[in-house]
Amino acid sequence: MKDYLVLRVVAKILIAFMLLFALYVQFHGDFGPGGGFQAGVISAAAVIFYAIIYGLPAARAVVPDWLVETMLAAGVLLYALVGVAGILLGGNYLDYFVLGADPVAGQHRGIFWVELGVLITVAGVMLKIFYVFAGRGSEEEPPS
Amino acid sequence: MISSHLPILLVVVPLIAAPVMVILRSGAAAWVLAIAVSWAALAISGALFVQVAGGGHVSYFLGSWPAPWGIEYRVDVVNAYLALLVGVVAAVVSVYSPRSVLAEIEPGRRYLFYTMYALCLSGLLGIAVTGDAFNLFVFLEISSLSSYVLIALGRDRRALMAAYQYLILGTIGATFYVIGVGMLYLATGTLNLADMAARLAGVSEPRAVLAALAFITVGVSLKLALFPLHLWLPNAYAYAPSAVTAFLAATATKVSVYVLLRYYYSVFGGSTVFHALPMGEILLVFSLAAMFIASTIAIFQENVKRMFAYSSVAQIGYITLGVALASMTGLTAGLVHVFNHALTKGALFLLLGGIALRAGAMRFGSIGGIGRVMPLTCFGIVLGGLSLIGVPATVGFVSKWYLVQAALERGSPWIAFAVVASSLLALVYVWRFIEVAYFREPDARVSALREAPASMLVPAWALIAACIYFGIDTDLTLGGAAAAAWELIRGPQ
Amino acid sequence: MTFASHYGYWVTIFLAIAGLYIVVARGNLVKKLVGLSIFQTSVYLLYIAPGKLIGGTAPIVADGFQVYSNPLPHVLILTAIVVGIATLALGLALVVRIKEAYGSIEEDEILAAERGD
Amino acid sequence: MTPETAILGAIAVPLLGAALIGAAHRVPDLREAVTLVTAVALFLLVATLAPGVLAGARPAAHVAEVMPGIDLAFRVEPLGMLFALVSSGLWIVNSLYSIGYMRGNREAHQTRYYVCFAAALASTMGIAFAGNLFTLFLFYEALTLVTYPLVTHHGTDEARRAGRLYIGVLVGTSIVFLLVAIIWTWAITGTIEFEPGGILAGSASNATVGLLLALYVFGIGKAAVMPVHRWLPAAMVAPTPVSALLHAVAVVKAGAFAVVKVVVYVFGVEAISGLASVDWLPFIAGFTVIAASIVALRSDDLKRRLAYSTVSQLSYVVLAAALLTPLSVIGAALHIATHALGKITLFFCAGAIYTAAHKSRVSELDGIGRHMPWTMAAFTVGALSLIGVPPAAGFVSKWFIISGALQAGHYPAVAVFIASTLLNAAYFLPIVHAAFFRRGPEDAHAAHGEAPWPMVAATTATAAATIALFFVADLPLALARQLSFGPAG
Repeated sequence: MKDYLVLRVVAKILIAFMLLFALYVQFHGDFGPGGGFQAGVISAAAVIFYAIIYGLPAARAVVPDWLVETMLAAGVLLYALVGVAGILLGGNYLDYFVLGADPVAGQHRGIFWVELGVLITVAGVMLKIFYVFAGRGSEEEPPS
Repeated sequence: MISSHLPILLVVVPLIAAPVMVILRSGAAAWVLAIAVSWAALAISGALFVQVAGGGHVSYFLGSWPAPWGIEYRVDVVNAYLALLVGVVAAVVSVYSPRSVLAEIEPGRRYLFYTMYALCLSGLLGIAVTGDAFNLFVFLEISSLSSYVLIALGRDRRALMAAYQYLILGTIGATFYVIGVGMLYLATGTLNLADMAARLAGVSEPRAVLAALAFITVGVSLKLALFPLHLWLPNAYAYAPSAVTAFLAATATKVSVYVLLRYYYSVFGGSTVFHALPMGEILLVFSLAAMFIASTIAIFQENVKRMFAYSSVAQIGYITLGVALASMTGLTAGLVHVFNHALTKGALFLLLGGIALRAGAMRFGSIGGIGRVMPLTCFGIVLGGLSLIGVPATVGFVSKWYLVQAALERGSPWIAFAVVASSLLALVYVWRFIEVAYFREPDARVSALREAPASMLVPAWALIAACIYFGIDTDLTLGGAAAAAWELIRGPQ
Repeated sequence: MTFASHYGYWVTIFLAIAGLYIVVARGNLVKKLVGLSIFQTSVYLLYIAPGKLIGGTAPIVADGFQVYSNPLPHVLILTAIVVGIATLALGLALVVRIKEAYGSIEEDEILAAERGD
Repeated sequence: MTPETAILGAIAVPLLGAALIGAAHRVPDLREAVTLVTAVALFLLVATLAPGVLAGARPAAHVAEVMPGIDLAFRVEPLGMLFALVSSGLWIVNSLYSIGYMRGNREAHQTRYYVCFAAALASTMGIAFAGNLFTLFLFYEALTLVTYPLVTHHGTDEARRAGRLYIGVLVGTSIVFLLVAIIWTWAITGTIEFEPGGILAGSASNATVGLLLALYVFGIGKAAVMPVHRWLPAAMVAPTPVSALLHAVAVVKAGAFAVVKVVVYVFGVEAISGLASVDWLPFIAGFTVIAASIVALRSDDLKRRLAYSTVSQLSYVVLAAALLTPLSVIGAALHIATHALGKITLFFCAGAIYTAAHKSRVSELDGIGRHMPWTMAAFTVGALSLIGVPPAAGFVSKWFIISGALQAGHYPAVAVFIASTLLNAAYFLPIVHAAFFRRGPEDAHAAHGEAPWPMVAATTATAAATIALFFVADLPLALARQLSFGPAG
């Protein structure tokens, strides 16, 4: 679809807003509907959208495979380490109360990092699935 | 300080290792990590076992949310016994794995193999320690999904189909389980197993509870491969990479047995399960069918690994038979056989991995006379086979003794005779291997083979030695099983 | 306790049986996965439906509301959905690999090919 | 040396010997020297225990508690002492004979052979000294497994089939019947220790006692009571010293020993005598005695004839024990020893004939006595002992058994003994007659003389011992008497 000028221009504009919306959903998750899951899917959708318009190689240049794989591991790791931080600060695993000076602030802080981990992993997983399925079969074709 | 966090560390250590392996992207580094977490799991589970061996339990509240609102990890001697078993097997398999992985997994995927192994380990240990019904489902799926991947990594293309079939049946099993949990949740309003047990006593509408019992039984039976729900097992074991077969055969079905026991005794209470419904009789019939039919099928297999896979189905029958006898002795027999069979079958599949590495093929027709060229491997298989038969001074004998005793105490000598008669079928298929390995003249291809490498032989023989040691000194295995059986029999506190 | 007041359960049962039937009856590996997904969906409904109280609101404490829906099933099912997606993705990935290895995704053709192995 | 060390040593020494034999596999001379040294050491070790046991001591050794209440433990009592002495003593001559036979016939896998042989002796010592049913069962199974490679030594299809029968019948019966019987005993009485006077007395119903006795007798497949005797003739494919091991030194003797031990120490002779539910056993055993003798009479193959003779003679022991009188139990214990000496002599002769003349059929033996006088003289002694003619040892045990039968007034048993004696004579004496008094075909034996000297020496030694035991039966008799009358008797 590289040849459709309208799509290409609109895509570039839209992708910025999609990512912005993903961040909104992410950070608003504390107060309303939203959170890492949704934000992760939306941000992955932005990249997938880019791949559909500009082609998989272009998307792979922007978000390379190693980054995707690192993302899906790093998010889990971040989540798990927040739990470990709870232990190190004298609470139980995944204990957010001890993360801040007062328990409410601790809860906010804990959920923020956990949701960030979720965002990274979900985005990574979505991209990984897309890359793997979309890239299947085309690898054998000679580069045009 | 660290000792109070043992239940969660047991799960989290391998769970953290998995993403680290992905980030490192190196097979060798992943292996080192895999060894580290496996031995850490062994150490932690051992420490937990020591903590609870005398009775009582350790509770751990995730996020400091007290039960029943938060997720509780609740470890008593039953959980600790299972966790210890998983730890032992993981420690051995992790040492064993590099040669098998080197030969069977392509270089770019090796770190992913260990990632999946760490996730599977984490899931299995999670099942063993969690005290929350839904959390248990999540861990069940973590271990299942990773084991589907591990099986699909096998070299043979049939491994793919085996993994697919396991995925379908495993998911159906897990979904049945979760339906059962949903019904229990509707009836009791809690997901904490201990809390659920307490509230079930006051439930006025038993039909939903009995339906839940049925769903959970079927779902878990699928995962533990109770005959005739075993259809996924033979192919999955036969075509998975060697290290995976050994690991799964020794742990996955055993952990599912634990889930069944936990629900039967700790949640529903033995009286509901064995008196309101004829669960004992149903299990008895399927166990006996497993012992005889699966053993008979094993005799006619052409693939050695598949033969021992069918033998696993039969041996699971012994375990569930112990459960079905529903007495202190029977339960002890079932639990001790969980441990004993894990040691035996783990050792056997590890040794078969050596043959797979050297000979490539696992068909009887292509390994004739292999006993002459791989003496240590084959002698190990013979000893493991003797344990399957139940020859004294092996662990298999201890299980058999208690099973027979439980059957006699129940006043059913015919069950006792069924137990010993079915071990004759084991004699037949083990002897089939012996005759092929020792009495056939090795052909040119077999003669050219060498003994398996020490890195595979040492862990496998460590398990074989354990098979014999724990056949003579049963303090740990039988003591643990008896304590666990007592904990289960006396029911929810 | 009328038939209609339990319609949520009836839908659940219908979905469960339909899904299981597809898994058993269809030979196409992708269709089996579709059936599996439908089967899993029935469980989502089993959990969610009883959590809704007629007249209840979202469980946010505020003035003027006394009746809240139970939020816990939603959380559980969110997890179950993720598990379901993971299963589906893994299943489809296996089907792709099976297609590459056997040249088919029909169960009977694959089993015939396996017999030749 | 304390008795405890001697007991454990009796098991450890052959095992250590097996390890050394395996280590010396490149040097045949050293390997066989180790075998002989081990055999002599074992015999001396066992002999140190004898005076104490004769004086009424019951040395014991405890190794481990395998399961709660179930120990791996040893306890030497007179019957086990007698069995251990016979086995370890015959191992010396059998080793000597083996060296001649294995070299003379250029057998393959000789190291494996000697290793398994030593391991078999370790298992036999374990059986002899077992302090409880579990220990007995453990070593009983071990003996089956370590003798399997010996039975299938040649690795041929025939050997494999014989091995299947051997392992199938022995492991099958022991697991299905014996193991259940042991656990049943444990479930009823809460103990599996061997106690003088029996442990089942008073705690099991008569029907249960009868059922248990059947489980024990048929579970101990090594005693070869019909119909579980088929493994024994099949195992004849093995080299002759292995047959000697099976028939005289260890395997079937372990079976007969176990039956007597179970009858005396688990059931208790007095506790079950006169019980209606156990009086079927003499008839089963008597039938085996007669039927096996008839089969032996009809066999042309010499080793097969000897094998069925063993089946018959083993049931003598079972029958004697089943008569449940003090004299017959003494006879049973003695018969284990006397039959061992007689039968090993006969097998040595069969092996010597095979090695020197390559003959294995009775009909081919005409005139062989002139070429192999020592061998055939020994054969005559062995045959006389089995028939029960003085001055051979077999007479002593038969005397006690028949006295016991008369004491019990069990006339069918007396009839069985008379008939079987006639049958024994009928299948042995023609061989002796043919060997010495019939003239063989021309130059049939011209090409050979006697067998290699170690074989002749071993054969002569056992034949001499068979005679000697008739005159100096004090030691075995004293041990056997303790079985019935206690240390004071």
